[in-house]
Order: sequence, then C-alpha cells, then structure tokens
Amino acid sequence: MKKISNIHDIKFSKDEIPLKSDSSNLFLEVMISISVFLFSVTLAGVLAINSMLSNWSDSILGALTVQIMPVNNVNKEKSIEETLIHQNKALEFLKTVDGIEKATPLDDKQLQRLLRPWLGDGIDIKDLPIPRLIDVKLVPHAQIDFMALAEKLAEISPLASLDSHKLWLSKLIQFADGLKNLALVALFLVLSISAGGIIYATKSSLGLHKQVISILHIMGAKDAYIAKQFARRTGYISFLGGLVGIAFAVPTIFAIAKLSEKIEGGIITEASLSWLSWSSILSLPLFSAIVAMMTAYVTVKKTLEKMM
Amino acid sequence: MKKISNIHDIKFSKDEIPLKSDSSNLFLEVMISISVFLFSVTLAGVLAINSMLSNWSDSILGALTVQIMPVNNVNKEKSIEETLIHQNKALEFLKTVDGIEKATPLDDKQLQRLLRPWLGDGIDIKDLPIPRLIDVKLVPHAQIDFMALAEKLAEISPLASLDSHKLWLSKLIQFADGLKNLALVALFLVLSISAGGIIYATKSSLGLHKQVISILHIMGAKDAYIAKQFARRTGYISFLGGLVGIAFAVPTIFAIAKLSEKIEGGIITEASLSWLSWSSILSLPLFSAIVAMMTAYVTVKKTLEKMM
Amino acid sequence: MQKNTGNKLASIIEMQNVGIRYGHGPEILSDIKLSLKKGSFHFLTGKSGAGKTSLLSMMYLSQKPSRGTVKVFDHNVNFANRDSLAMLRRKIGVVFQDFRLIEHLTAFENAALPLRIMGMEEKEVKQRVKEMLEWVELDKNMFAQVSTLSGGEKQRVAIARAVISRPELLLADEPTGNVDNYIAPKLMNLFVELNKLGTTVVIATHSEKIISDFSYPRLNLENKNLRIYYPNDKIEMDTI
Amino acid sequence: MQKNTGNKLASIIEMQNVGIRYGHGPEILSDIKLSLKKGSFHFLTGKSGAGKTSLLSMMYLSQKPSRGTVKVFDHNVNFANRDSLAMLRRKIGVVFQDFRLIEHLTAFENAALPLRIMGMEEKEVKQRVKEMLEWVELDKNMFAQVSTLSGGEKQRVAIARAVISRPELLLADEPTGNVDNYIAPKLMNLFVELNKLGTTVVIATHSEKIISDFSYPRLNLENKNLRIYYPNDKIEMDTI
Ligand SMILES: Nc1ncnc2c1ncn2[C@@H]1O[C@H](COP(=O)(O)OP(=O)(O)OP(=O)(O)O)[C@@H](O)[C@H]1O
Ligand SMILES: Nc1ncnc2c1ncn2[C@@H]1O[C@H](COP(=O)(O)OP(=O)(O)OP(=O)(O)O)[C@@H](O)[C@H]1O
Ligand SMILES: [Mg+2]
Ligand SMILES: [Mg+2]
Repeated sequence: MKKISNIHDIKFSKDEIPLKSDSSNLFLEVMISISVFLFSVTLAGVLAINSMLSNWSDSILGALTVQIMPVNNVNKEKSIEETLIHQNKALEFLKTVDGIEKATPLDDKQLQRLLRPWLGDGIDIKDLPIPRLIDVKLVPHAQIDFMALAEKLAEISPLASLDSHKLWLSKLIQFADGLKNLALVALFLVLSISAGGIIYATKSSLGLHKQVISILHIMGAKDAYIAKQFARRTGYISFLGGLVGIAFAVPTIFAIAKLSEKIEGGIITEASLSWLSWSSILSLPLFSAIVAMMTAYVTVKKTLEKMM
Repeated sequence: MKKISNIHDIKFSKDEIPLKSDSSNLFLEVMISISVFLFSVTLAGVLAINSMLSNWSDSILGALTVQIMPVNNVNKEKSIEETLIHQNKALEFLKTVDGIEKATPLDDKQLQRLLRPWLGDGIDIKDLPIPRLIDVKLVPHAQIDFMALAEKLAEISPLASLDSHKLWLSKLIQFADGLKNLALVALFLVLSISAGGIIYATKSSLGLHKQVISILHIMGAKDAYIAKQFARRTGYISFLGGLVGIAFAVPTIFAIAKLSEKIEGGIITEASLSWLSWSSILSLPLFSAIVAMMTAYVTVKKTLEKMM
Repeated sequence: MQKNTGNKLASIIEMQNVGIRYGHGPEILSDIKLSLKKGSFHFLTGKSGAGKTSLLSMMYLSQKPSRGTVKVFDHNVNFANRDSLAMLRRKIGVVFQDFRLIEHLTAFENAALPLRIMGMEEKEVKQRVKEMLEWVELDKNMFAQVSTLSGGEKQRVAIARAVISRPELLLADEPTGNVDNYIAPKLMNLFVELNKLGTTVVIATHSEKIISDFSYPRLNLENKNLRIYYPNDKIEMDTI
Repeated sequence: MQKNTGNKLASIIEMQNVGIRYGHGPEILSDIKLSLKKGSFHFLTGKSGAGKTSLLSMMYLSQKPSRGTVKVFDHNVNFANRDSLAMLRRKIGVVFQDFRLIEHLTAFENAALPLRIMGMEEKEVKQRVKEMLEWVELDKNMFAQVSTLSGGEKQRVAIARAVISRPELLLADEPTGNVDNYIAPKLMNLFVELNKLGTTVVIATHSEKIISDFSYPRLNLENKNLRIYYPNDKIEMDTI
C-alpha cells in the first residue's frame, strides 16, 4: 500500500448515503421526463389558447355587426323604406338584450365608405339594394349566447342576421375554453402524479438506507442534514429528467403548431407563443427540480419525525 | 412469550429473499401493465387487419371486372359493333398481363342475367347501350399493380376501365399491409423494451439482495434455487401487471372498433376479431408472466455465474 | 439512599423506575434506578440477552423507556424535541456491538463522520482523523472501504469514530470482542485516558479478564434488574 | 515432510503454495501449505488483520486462491463447476465472524436454511431445528425475527445453523466473541462433541482462555505464513 504523503491532498467523497446507486433513480428520471414532456406540451397548449382567446376578445369580440338584407322591390323607394323598417325592428330588439351596450345603425355615408372599394366613387347607395348594417358594441366580457341571439333576431326580422363568422368564432371560443380547462386539469393531474411518484421513490429510498440514516442520527445529525442529501439528489435527477422531457417536448410543440396551422389556416396562427410563454416552458426542468427537491425534503422530514 | 405447544402446527414463510418489498416491484408492475396494454391493442390491430386481408384476398381479390362503356351512336348496330371492338382490344391486352390467368367477356345472356333485377325480363339488351363486362381471373396471390393496369387499359381503349372499387381496395390493402408491418415492429419494440426493463429490475434486485444471496450460496444453494425465487416473484408481478394492462386494453379495443366502424362503414366491419384472436389477446397476462419469468431466471443465472 | 438527587449537574445519566418492553412482549428491564456521575467509569455485565444493549440504547438516545424517566445531560428524553436530541447525541460517543459502520465509505470517512456532522473545518477534521486512525494502528487501511476490512479492523474504526469528538459520555458495547490480545489492552487504555480527561464511560463486556484487570465498579443486569458491584466486592442494592 | 500426500482420502483440506491478494494490493497470505486430516480439530490464531477470515473463506469455498491449489474434499476448487461447488458446500458448516444471518427471517428459519436447501422433509426439519435451538437456549426466541435478537443470541443462531446439518467440516470464526461465560464453554463442547462424531473442526479465535482450556493444535498466522503449534509447545515449521 502506498504511503500517503500529505493527507490534505486527498479528495474525499462525501456521499454518506449512497443515493447514486438507488434502483429508484431510473424510475424517477423516466417518470419526471414523461411528466415534464406532458406538462410542457399541455402548458404550451394552454398558453396558445390563452393568447388566441385574448387576441379575439380584445379585437374581435368587443363588437358585432347585424346585417339587414335589402328588400328587393320594383319600386326602389318602397324597398328602401321597408328595409329601414326591418332595421328599426332589429335595433329596438338589440337594445333590450343584456350585454349589449350600444347599437348604432350605420348611416348612408358610412355605408358608402365601406362599399367604396367595391363600387367605386360617385355612386348613390340610395339607388342600390344594398344591405344595411347595425354596429353593436358589447359590454366588456359580456356572456352572450350568440346562437340564441341569432335565432331571436331571425324571428323578429327574417331579413336580419348575425355576422356568421362571429357565430362560428364564438363556438370555437367555447370549445377552446373547454379545452383549456381540460388542459388545466391535466396539468394538475400530471403535477400530483409526479409528486406522488417522488414521494414513493423517496420513501422507498429512505427504507433502503435506513441503516445509514440511523447511524447518522446517532452521530448527532439533524433531520435537515439528512433531508438535504435526499433533496439534492432528487433535485439533480429531476433536473436531468426534466431536460430529457423538454428535449422531446420542444419539437413536439413545433410539430403540433405546424400541423394546426395547416389544418385551420388563419385562425390558429393567432395561437402563437410569446417569448414569455416560451421561457416559462423552457424553465420547466428547473421548476420540476425545485418541486422535486421540496417534495423530497418534506417527505424525508415527515418520515423521520416518526422515528426516535 | 407463549409456549409453543406443537411445532408442526406453525406456518412458516419461506421467502428467504425478501423480494416482496423491493422498490423495483412497482416499476416492474407499471411497466408490464403499460406493455401489455400496448401489446394487446396493437395485436388486436394486427389480427383485425389480418382477418380483413384474408377476407378480401379470398373472395374479392381473386377476380376483377373490366367495364367497357358503350359507344353512343344513332345507329344502334354500329355502336354495338364499335363497343365490341373496344372490348376485344381490352381482352387482348389483358391476356398479355402477368398475373392474369383468364379474361372472359360476358356474353349477352350473362349480361342479361346480371341486369335482370334492374331492367326486368323480356328486354333485348342488343337494343340497349349497356356496358360490356370482362371477367378477369387472377393467378392466386399475384402481385398486380392495379394503378398501372388501370392506366394502361385506358391508353389502349379509352372506353375500358377497371372497376374503381377494386382499385380503391387495393390501395387500402397496401395501406393496411404497411400498417400491419409497422404494428409488428411496434410489437417487437414493446417486447424488447419490456425484456430490458425486466432485466434491469432483476439486476437491481439482485444487487439489493446480494448479501442474502451470498448466504444462500454458502449454505449450498445452487443457482437454480435462487433463480427460481426471482422467477416466481417476477412472474407473479408480471401476471398482475398484465391483468391491469388487459383490463384497460379490452375496452380500448372495443372503443376503437366502434369508432372505425362509424368512420368507414362496411369495409372495416370485415376486420372483426375471431374467438381465436380474442383468446390469444386475453392470454397475454399469462404470456407476459411466462416471458418475464424466463427473462428473470436467465438474468439471475447469468449474473450469478460471474460470482464464485 | 437519596443523597445525590439534589446535585443534578453532576449526574450525566439518571434513570428512575425505568422499564423497557418490545412490542407486546414482557418487560426486558424493570424498575431500573441508575445515576451515573460525571467522570465515572463503569463496566456493564450480564448474561447474553440480559438487556445490556437495550440499557445502553436508552443512554445513547436511540430508544425511549416504556415507562419511567431517563435524563441524559439533565434533559428528560421523553420531552426533548428531535433537534435538541441531535445536539445531545453529539456529546455522546458510541461503540456498537455490531459496529454499525457505513460500509461503502472508507475507514477515514467513517471516523470523520461525527466531526463533519458537527460542522468542523475540513482541515482540522483531516488532521484529527489521521492521528486517531494511526493510533488504533489502521494507517495501512485508512482509505480502504470498510466492507473490505477484517473484523478487528472494523471494530477499531468503530472505536475511532466513537472517541474522535472527545465526547462527554462514551458508551461501548463489547468493544474488544474482535481484536487480539495485543491491541485490546491498548484500546482499553484509550478509554481510561479519556476518562481521566473527564469523559464518563460505560463499557458492556463479557470478558472477565478485562473486568478484573481494571478496578472499576460493575453494573450487573440480572433478573431484569440492575445491581452495582464495587471492585472490593461490596454489594450495594440501590445505585443512587 | 511429504509423508502424507499419498493418503489423499484422509485429507479434508489441502493447500499447496497458496497465496491471496485482494485487487492489486500485496499478498495477505503467502506460500501457505496445509493439510487437515479427517476428524482433526485445530484452532486458528493470529493478530487482527493477519488473514484468518481470508484463510477460512477459501476453506468454505467463497474465495479462490490468487495462486496455488486448494483442495476441499479432494476437489480442486480452481476447476470445480458451480453446481458441484454447491454440493461440496452442503458438507461444510460455517460460523461467520459477523454472523451473516438473514435478518428478516426468524431464528428458526435461519437455522432451518441448510436443511431446506438440501431438500429435507419439512417434518424432520422442524424437529431437528427445534431441538437444536433449544440446546443453544433460544427456546424463547425461536420465532423472533433475527434483527430483534441480541448479539449473543444472533451468534447462537449462527452456530445452530452451522451445525444443524451435522457437516463433515465445521469452520467457526470467533464463535464465542459475543456470548457470556456460561454459554461459551457449552458451545465449545458442542464443537468437541461434533468432532468426536467425525467432523473436522477449525476455530479461529482470539481467546487465550479457550485455547488453553482445550488441548488442540493451533494454526498460527504470522507474517503471511502459517505455523502449527502443538499443545505440548513443540513447534513444527511445516504442517504436512
Ligand atoms: N427490537 C427488539 N424487538 C424485540 N426484542 C428485542 C429487541 N431488541 C432486543 N430484544 C430482546 O431483548 C432482550 C435483550 O436484548 P439485548 O440486546 O439488550 O441483550 P444484551 O444484554 O445486549 O445481550 P448480548 O450480550 O447477547 O448482546 C433479548 O432477549 C432480545 O431478544
Ligand atoms: N475483500 C477485501 N478486499 C481488500 N482487502 C481485504 C478484503 N478482505 C480482507 N482484506 C484485508 O486482508 C487482511 C486480512 O483480513 P482478514 O479478515 O482475513 O483478517 P483476520 O485475521 O480475520 O482479522 P480479524 O481478527 O480482525 O478478523 C486485512 O488487512 C483486510 O483489510
Ligand atoms: Mg448486546
Ligand atoms: Mg476475521
């Protein structure tokens, strides 16, 4: 055996509890990668839906247009008159609806300006059987059942109709909202299952090392001293697992984004992720490491407290 | 302490190696359930595709019909004549094609019989501009590119066409065949990943119990004695895991079957599972237990051989 | 009989009406009365299974009595919280009958454990542990993994670990059962030296030779009870 | 010197030029020559770390020599296959220095292990184990989990397990280090009785008392070598 020249030159490993070789490590790492993968893909979905929803409700959903089809009569003046009657009927109805702040019919000038690109200048719209429009301003965040509104409107005047794109959008928003809630539930589930897995792995590891732990205790180690070693190891493994998960998640998110762009054209592109969203997704390995550390720490402390 | 009256009345546990409390057990059971789930759903798919394929190739794919559209002329006789010319062109071409055993044009009587349900009795088809049909018998299991055949046929006679349902079917069969191969690869993957997981769990369990094992060795236990205990435990856990997996798989298979029936109507119903298929799927927990037992047994034997 | 109860500070360990039982079994020890004065040295004897290790385990705070009160360094162990128990344990050195070393660590790291847990500076740790292991003649095996050491070598590591922090109370359970007749007296002298520096010592042993070589009082466990024998063979029934 | 080599069948253990080293370290034992005759009884002595346990471990077939040949029951251990080694081990009883009991099993199940591995009928197993444990005075602890036993109780379970199958060769490593002075002679007498029935016995011990109480030859390890001392103090350099 070699003579040790200077004891202070020697490197010491300080892993008192041999957590590195635990058989539950692989279980933990695989579980955390899967969790982080699912979590980040779902989170991306939630964030995308959120940004889509906020885009819409800000710009599009605040207003609404009601269209009154022109009555086509041989007598032009009479048809215009009749169209106006229908417009007034619709107007009066709209003013009684909850959630509608203001309903203003567009006057001739406004209509003319709207139609100029198609019809050119110098055309008197009074001579033409064009539809009349009512601009409806909604109370912010009003909960309006557009389907019911459209039906009632049609009852009152068969010529009046809600702008159909808006109708479709409102159904889409309801769907997206439902999807978002589902995703939030899924996020919560993933989080609790992971926490359960970490608790299970920590407890089985504690059982495995109970002899070393009891030795440390009798040497005067406080629970925190032991819990820290577990927390450090669990955090490290979870960070690695998280990196693997995110490495699979990022291409998946891009692929899903590409796919949904193709499928739905213009609407889903609004569901893009901001830099803030991306950075919160990319910080998930760190986040998972911190959650895992805390879970392991608390589990060890709680379990040890039952011993003497 | 109570006095033991008769030692032969006492029940003894014989679990020399405390495998029951291994932390890798849960890992193993979850892994096996997922594997059996995936395996049985995939296997169901393969078996369904297989039965669909064999149904088709037996009854439908052995024959083929070529249709010659009638030439529509004012002169009825002339049009019939021209139609027959086209039919002969097609006939001659078909006889040169590899994989076609026989091509027989249907004579007037046969055509009349075919059309009777629609046209009623007593109608002379000679007077009608009806399509002529060629019955093509294929060499069994011939590899025919129906797309190419259809194109060539159209070149030779613009009036001749392959029965389009058959064309579509052949594409579907190609697709199903590809799917089947993919599924077989997936089955193989699931099997090898499970085997890897079992080997990993067994090895980590062996490491955990190396002290007890070395005691058994020194008492004169043969490797088989130890390997049997591992095999028994692993088999038991895998059987339980397999039951869980199959319990989730059966409703999943039914749901998928329901769904695909709705989507594709008549064609996919041919993809039903025979009782033989069902029993092979339902025997998967047993099968997985046996595979797991053998894997664990061999792993233990191989690992122990490296010790003295 | 009760003459010393007022002088609390001088008592390192006090037991009153202490009983121990495991699970629902009978009591292993009953009505133990004991008061160990600071700086005392006792042997602990008794047949195999008499309860020596059990008695010691209460002293090193790894077990609470089933009944009665145990005071260690004037703290009632029934009411102490976990962290203060940990601080008390740092003043106690223990040599276990079955060593209880951390098998995957080296002899050095095992012996350094109490100092590192106390948070001592690494430089001083190294110096002290090296000297200690050289003293118990483990210089050659200092960096060998404990699992590869011989029985006697392990026992010496266990002793080194117990005394490295110069504890106020030293409890040794059969500390020379696995070493040879050359090193055993040397280790016993180590305990005697520590005792001279103020450490209270209790040594459980079966060895008649050791007991007769050193003239210290003997705590004997018999019929679940504790009696004290002085070297001059005078028997006292109560230890307080 | 070579007078007995022809009489192979009478030799239970034969070692020729045996050396042991661990990893890349120096040799722990060098040029060991040894021949144990059937029915002999030897003590094995030597300082702590001299290599007693290592020498025994070759005899109970858990270690091969780094060089030289070891024959146990006339089988060269370097060439025996695993299953025939297992069969040989069934003829050997071992008491380990650190007991090596299966902690989660009861004393009974530990002692029954060799018989069950041999495939003995359960009824006879129960009878024999019960008698044996009663003999080592463990009747009360028969069905206690080993992890709850005291040091001396564990040692008695280990001894019971070693002798339960009436082995042809009994190897005991410090078998009385943890028991009291009442039971220790009783256990020694057990080994002597077994020896009278034909079992070859080797006992490693540090206890001068035991060695002097029984007049058996002593194998002493010193400077990596083995010397045999006979009770009449005549020293022979070579053991063959
Ligand atoms: N954890 C436990 N559970 C149940 N019984 C126990 C436990 N620990 C010890 N015992 C029992 O208590 C009794 C006393 O054990 P203890 O270890 O204190 O004896 P000891 O005097 O140290 O004996 P030895 O000299 O053999 O080491 C023994 O009969 C033992 O079986
Ligand atoms: N597996 C191993 N790896 C490395 N070194 C070992 C191993 N086993 C034993 N040694 C070393 O070999 C030497 C002899 O050990 P052994 O256990 O044979 O001694 P021993 O005579 O039984 O001592 P003791 O009386 O203390 O039990 C010791 O220095 C020990 O450290
Ligand atoms: Mg004890
Ligand atoms: Mg030894």
